[in-house]
Amino acid sequence: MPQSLTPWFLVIQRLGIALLTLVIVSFAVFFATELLPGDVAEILLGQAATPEAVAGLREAMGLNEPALSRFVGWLVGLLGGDLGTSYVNKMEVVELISGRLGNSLKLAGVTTLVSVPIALALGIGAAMWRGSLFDRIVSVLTISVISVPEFMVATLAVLIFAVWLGWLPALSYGADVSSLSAMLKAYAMPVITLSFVVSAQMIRMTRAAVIETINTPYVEMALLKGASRKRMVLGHALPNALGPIANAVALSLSYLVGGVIIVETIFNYPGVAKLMVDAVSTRDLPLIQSCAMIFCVSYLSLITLADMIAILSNPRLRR
Amino acid sequence: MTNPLVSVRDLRIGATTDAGRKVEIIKGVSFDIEPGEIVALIGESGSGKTTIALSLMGHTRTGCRIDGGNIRLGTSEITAMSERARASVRGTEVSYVPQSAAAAFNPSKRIMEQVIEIAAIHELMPRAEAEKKAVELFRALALPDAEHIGQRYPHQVSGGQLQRLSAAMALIGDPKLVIFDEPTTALDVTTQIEVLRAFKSVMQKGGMAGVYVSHDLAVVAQIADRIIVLRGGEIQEVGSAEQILRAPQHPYTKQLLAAFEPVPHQPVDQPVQAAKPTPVLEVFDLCAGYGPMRDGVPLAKILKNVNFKLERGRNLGVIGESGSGKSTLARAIAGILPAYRGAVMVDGKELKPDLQNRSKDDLQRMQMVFQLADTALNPAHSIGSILARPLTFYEGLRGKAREARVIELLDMVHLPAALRHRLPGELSGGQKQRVNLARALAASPELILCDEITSALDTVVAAAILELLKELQRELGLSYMFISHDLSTVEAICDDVLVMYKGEVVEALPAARMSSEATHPYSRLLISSVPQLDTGWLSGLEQDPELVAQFANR
Amino acid sequence: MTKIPTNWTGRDDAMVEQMIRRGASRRELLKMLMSSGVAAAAGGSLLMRAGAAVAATPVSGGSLKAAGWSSSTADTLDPAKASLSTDYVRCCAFYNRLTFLDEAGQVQMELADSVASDDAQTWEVKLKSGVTFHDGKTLSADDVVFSLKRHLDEAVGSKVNSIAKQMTEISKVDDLTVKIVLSAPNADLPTILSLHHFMIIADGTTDFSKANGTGAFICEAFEPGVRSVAVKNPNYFKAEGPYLDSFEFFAIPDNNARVNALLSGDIQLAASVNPRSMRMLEGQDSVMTSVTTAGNYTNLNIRLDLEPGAKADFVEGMKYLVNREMIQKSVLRGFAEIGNDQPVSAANRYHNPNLAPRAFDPEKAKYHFEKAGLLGTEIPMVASDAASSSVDMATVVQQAGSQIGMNLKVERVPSDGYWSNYWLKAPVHFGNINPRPTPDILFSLLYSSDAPWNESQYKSEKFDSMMVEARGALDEEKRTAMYWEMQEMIANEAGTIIPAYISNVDAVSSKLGGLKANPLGGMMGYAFAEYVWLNA
Amino acid sequence: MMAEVTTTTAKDTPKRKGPGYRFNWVGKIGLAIILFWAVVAVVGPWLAPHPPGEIVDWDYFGPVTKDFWMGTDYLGRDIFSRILMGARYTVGIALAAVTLACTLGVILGMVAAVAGGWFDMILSRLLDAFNGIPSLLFGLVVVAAVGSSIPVLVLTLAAIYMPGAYRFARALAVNVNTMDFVTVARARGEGTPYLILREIFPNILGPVLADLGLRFVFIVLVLSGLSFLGLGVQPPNADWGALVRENIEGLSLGAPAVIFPSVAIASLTISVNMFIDNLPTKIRDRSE
Repeated sequence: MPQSLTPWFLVIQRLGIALLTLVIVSFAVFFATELLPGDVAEILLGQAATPEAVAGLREAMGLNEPALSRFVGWLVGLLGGDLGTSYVNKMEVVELISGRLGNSLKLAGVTTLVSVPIALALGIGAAMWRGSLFDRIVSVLTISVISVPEFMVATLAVLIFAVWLGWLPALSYGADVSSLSAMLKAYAMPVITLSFVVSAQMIRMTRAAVIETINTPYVEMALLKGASRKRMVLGHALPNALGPIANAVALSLSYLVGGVIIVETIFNYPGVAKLMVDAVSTRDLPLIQSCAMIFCVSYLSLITLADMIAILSNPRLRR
Repeated sequence: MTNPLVSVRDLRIGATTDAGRKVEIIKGVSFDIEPGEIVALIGESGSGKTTIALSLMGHTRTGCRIDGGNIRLGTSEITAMSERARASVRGTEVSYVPQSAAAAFNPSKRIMEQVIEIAAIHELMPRAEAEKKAVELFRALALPDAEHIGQRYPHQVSGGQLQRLSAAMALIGDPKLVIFDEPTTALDVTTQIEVLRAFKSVMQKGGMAGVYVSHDLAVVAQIADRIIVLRGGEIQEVGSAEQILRAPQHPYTKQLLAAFEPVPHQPVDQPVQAAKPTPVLEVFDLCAGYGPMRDGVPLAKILKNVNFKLERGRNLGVIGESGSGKSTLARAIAGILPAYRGAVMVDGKELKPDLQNRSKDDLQRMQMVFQLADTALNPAHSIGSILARPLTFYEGLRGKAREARVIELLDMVHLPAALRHRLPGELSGGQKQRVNLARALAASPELILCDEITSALDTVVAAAILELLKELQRELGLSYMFISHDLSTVEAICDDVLVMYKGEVVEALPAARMSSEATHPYSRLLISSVPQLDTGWLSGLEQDPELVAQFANR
Repeated sequence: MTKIPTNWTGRDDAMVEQMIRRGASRRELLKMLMSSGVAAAAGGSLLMRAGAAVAATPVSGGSLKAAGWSSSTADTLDPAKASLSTDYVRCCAFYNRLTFLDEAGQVQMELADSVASDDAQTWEVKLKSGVTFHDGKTLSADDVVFSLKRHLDEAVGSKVNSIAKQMTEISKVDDLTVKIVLSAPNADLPTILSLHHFMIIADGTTDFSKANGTGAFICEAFEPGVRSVAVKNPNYFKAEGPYLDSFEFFAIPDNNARVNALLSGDIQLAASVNPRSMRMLEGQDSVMTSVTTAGNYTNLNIRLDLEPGAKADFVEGMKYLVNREMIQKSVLRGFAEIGNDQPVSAANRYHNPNLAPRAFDPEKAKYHFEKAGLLGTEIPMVASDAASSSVDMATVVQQAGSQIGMNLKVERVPSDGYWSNYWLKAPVHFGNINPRPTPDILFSLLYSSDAPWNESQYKSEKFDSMMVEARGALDEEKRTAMYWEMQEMIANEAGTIIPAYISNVDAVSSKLGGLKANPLGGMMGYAFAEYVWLNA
Repeated sequence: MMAEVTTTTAKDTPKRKGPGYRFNWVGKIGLAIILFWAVVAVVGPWLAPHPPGEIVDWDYFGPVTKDFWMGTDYLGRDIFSRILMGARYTVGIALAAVTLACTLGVILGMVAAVAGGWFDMILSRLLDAFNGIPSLLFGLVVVAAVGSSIPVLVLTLAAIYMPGAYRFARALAVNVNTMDFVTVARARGEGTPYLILREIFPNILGPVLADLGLRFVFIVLVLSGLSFLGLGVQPPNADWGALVRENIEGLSLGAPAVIFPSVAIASLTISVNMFIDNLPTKIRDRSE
């Protein structure tokens, strides 16, 4: 490899591309929002939206400026670290988002801690004992989970654990989180639901990635050295399957930030996904933009992180 | 009389094919190996030599299983053991040196880790001791920087070194039997010598028995005490190395040996249209490379100022080892990799560097045949449609006329007409390479670029392909540019030879007088490194160590 | 005044439930209640599992968690902009109005001591003295003038701007007196002032990130789209209440999740439960339901100025084609009263009970459609989840149409932007009107020729002049007669089909005491917080 | 559902039974169920005993009876009839969307792989960026913007799944593109359309078909997720996801109205999975 293509170069190149992507997305989101029928003034007034009232409110909110200048204004503000002010309730977007983002990240974090180890263990186990009863059970389970709509899983979980058994609270937010056990209880339901949803895909991908590396000559070589199955899989196959596994995990996790709208709705959990939904329905442009940026940043950073793990786990790329 | 170390009796191994049919791939093989003896298993692809070797470790590849017979190694009955018991034998009693060390080393772990893994798995000795022993083995295998080479990753050492390291990996557990599975096949000839020497000396010192699997009689002759000739899963002949080489009994052994005999090339009589003096191909100062372009020069420059001329009806051989740029040369000429400097002239007409800018006529005149017949044929198309496409593309042939021409082409390469309805996957390697040739011929070219077209084939099959090439040249007045790493192949078909080293032509000379007249040190090294069918060749060979250090790709 | 009778027993309770389940109409139910000696609740309200309400001794203390059905970042503490139930609940807790409506729909004074006028045009509002805001400031006429005048400023974006416009002069007379002059006489001003938007805020307030009101609760935390937390106001001016130490309010938009949260005990009040969930609540000792029929309705509007509504026979046909009984029983699961195509519900004292709902008669409908020449033509009906139950109602009408060869097509459109893009605009569409306290507000908002929300573009000079006349009429009998006639005119002439008045069902924990129905809407007209208590 | 799914079809079955394109019994069951639903999608409306919008029972969430084989829904409509009608929408929309997404994605992916350079770079970046937007949110914006109709649904779903199909096809095509037979064709002077259609496409067809199947499963689920957000077919018709959604209140009562549509969805998605996982390796891994 030529000297200039060091990992740092790769990292910087990737970061640059990510930034560019962000700008493209913000632009696209802005104009998609512009295309939506109705604007924040009309939506806010709802049934009371008489033409005069709308015009007055528009004027008051500064919506009469041309779209492009508002976009540029927002972008410039962003560069200065200012996400702008919500049209709807005049609060700083940072203020609106920070709490919500914290919630989302908390939920995503706990779910990650629960689901990733389990998913990896099951995926690797299924690959290790390929064709065994264990493998088949895992396969059937993952297919079943993939095949059931998320809101069904969530509703069933509430019914069973909160309503019938009364073990867990039906709502997560605002529940008593003073003690560790109370906190675990509060998060249990959304975490269980989300873990189900994201694990299935991770299990499948992990299994496939490990099986692929098991079929390589160096794993056969380990076999011919007298290595046990465990050693072959964990010591030889797994380190080389890290790249694809990291990618699968990143894709699944990126879903945890923006894709959890259904779980947020059912468990009444105030995260960014719901915030974005609100923002869209009130055409609150600065908020929509900022949420979209958050999703994009989290997606891109996860993907980039996975890329970097792939690079670092491969001595040929690492230097 | 001592007991043999290994005894194999009536071994039968079956396999389930992709289509679900059960076939027997080893059909009742019996042989013994005495302690300290090196036995070679020789045969062409599909002869079952690797399958037998692996079965000595109790291992069969996916889809195969031992159906009958028994294998005894020392006191252990391999065939009767559980998988767990077999694992305990592997590495300690019998160990394995793979065909491609590059693939058999885990890319993400340090070399030392992998070399001493056998000691760790079987808890043979403490880690420090194992590392010390590994370093000793590295020395014994003549590896450079033996103290520290273990700290590197597999991709950081050369192929030849990796192959020797894999031997160290096999020897760390002091096995009684070492299995070498074509360990030098993937190496360049200059590298092969050093590896063979290292193997031979450690085996002799350790007094271990060995099984050496190879298709190359000349290599086997250097290392084996006894040779077992295999074909189609059955033993054809067993004998001492000397006997097999000097006095083969079985007709198949004779055939194998015959394929090794160099057939001197008879230049074709000067073609009919000799009136045309322009060379069919002329190359001036050709430079090409890969990577992003900067100031019109690519980042990785491969070819450096290559010049040569190929007269009509003559054949040009290009030899060199891996990394010499010989394939890049072919690609640059064909326009697949546009040259960034220099010129390519066909029939005295300068071609555009990029094939997209060349006219159909230019393209038609020059055709290329690739090394790997498997990947050069689209597995989704029938042979008939593969051959039909150039006919339609260049000449606009359709319908009956095209069909007739396809049959004619198949006939030219000695394939039955019915083959046109088959898919490439259903053909043998030799047949595929013939189809490849036929496709090139379909364009009615004047020049064919042959990129290592016989390298992946068994010797007998390769010899037949060379015969075919000569025959076609006689009939069609073609010119070949023949790229190969194998001197004898080049000698067999070419009039002139270019020796390439690191992207440059170091020497150009007539093929017939190559051995005698080569002057460039690299050419001499290359020529002297080709193994001969002589058991004493390796021990008698002397090479200038400085020369080796300068040029060999170790 | 309505009182839950003290001899009300669990058996009666079960009987009512039984009847409702069998699909007894509201009217039948009321009849049954009458016969058993129970006075019909004025607002048509009824507490199921009423046992809990019997032990009507307030208990102080405790913390309540209640969930509404919608909330977003547009949540506001600005009463002028309040638009969702969530906003109303918060405003009622943190602020007070000059007047409010009790369970019977009668005007009661809150911050005002009196609201009086001789000619219904010039009004004098006397304020209670000694009322303080949460920040300690004393309530004065300046605060009232500021609070009312805000609605006239378009930059505020007030929802009641059009109603407030009739107040041509709002001025301070003295510290505790405010004069309001109307552009034309309106006897309903005291009722108008009970609207949630006319909450009184402190003079000069512009920052609504916190609430500074006179209300029973002090705002401790407010996160738009998330929740609000309120604690008891120790200096509340009313003698009674609040009983709760604190209450938390948030929204769980998913009906099922809301009910589940109540059933699992995470919340004590789930507002506006879908009747579909009733079976889940039945047989649960820990919960009871509070049903209010305040006059909210979802209606099918046919614009008379556009095709096909311009053909009178089409409108007539549609009125026969709407199967009101099926809508009331199946779509609304009996939690509704069959409507008679006019907006004044039985909860209102001006409701005209003699106006019978049009009977479902497909044959007559077919006759009219044939006459209009529209049989077989595809006619889209625009419905949306924004207008509650409208999609299901549309399905019922569509199904009835398909039986007689009338090709009505349901066109479900997104909730977002429904009110600005489809409502009032599409030729045949659904609307949803929240209860209004006076017929005058309903008529001037929805049916006068220049009404801002004239859903069917109904224009009648006679109607307009009657409306103005009734507005200024101080003679109750004359007024009632005029309103009855106007209701008849709407039912027969306008293009608005009002198949049913929808009941609001709040599900509450059986520990919750003091919850009564109110004609201004569910959750005691959103003001439940200061009246309810938690039994141990 | 997943914003992005790069599907690596696991090679579960090293052994195949019988020559050629024969399936094992699990695959056969999967295929049988798929075919069953396909048939229902076509003839369903004629089999349905009631119109899907007709209220046939005053009761709601009714039990299974001999008149209503799968009970009644929240309005008292016949669930059996609604499922039969819904098959058409669920299967039809998912099929249309997946076909559109894969066709477009595969074509673009192959073009990008062959063309390379900045075309590839820009297209990949753009679609990557699109992937960053959660699919359900995207659906939501679409509902807000243009409302809900079958073409909108199909296009939205196709847009959500196109980048994934693109990525998958591009990765495969890049591999095939480096094969010598493509180089041969290129050296012959063939143009891009020929390279894509005749040389590359036949060799990625197998994995692309398997990928198409998996995407189909996800589309069925996202379709049900979208109906959660209000984007679905026009009433009185409903896809299965919407049937589950509108009757979810019946879940705690164990109402057949919510159970049968769920079973229908699961049976379709599981059978597609079964079918794909047990596809003969010949079809699945032809390019490998």
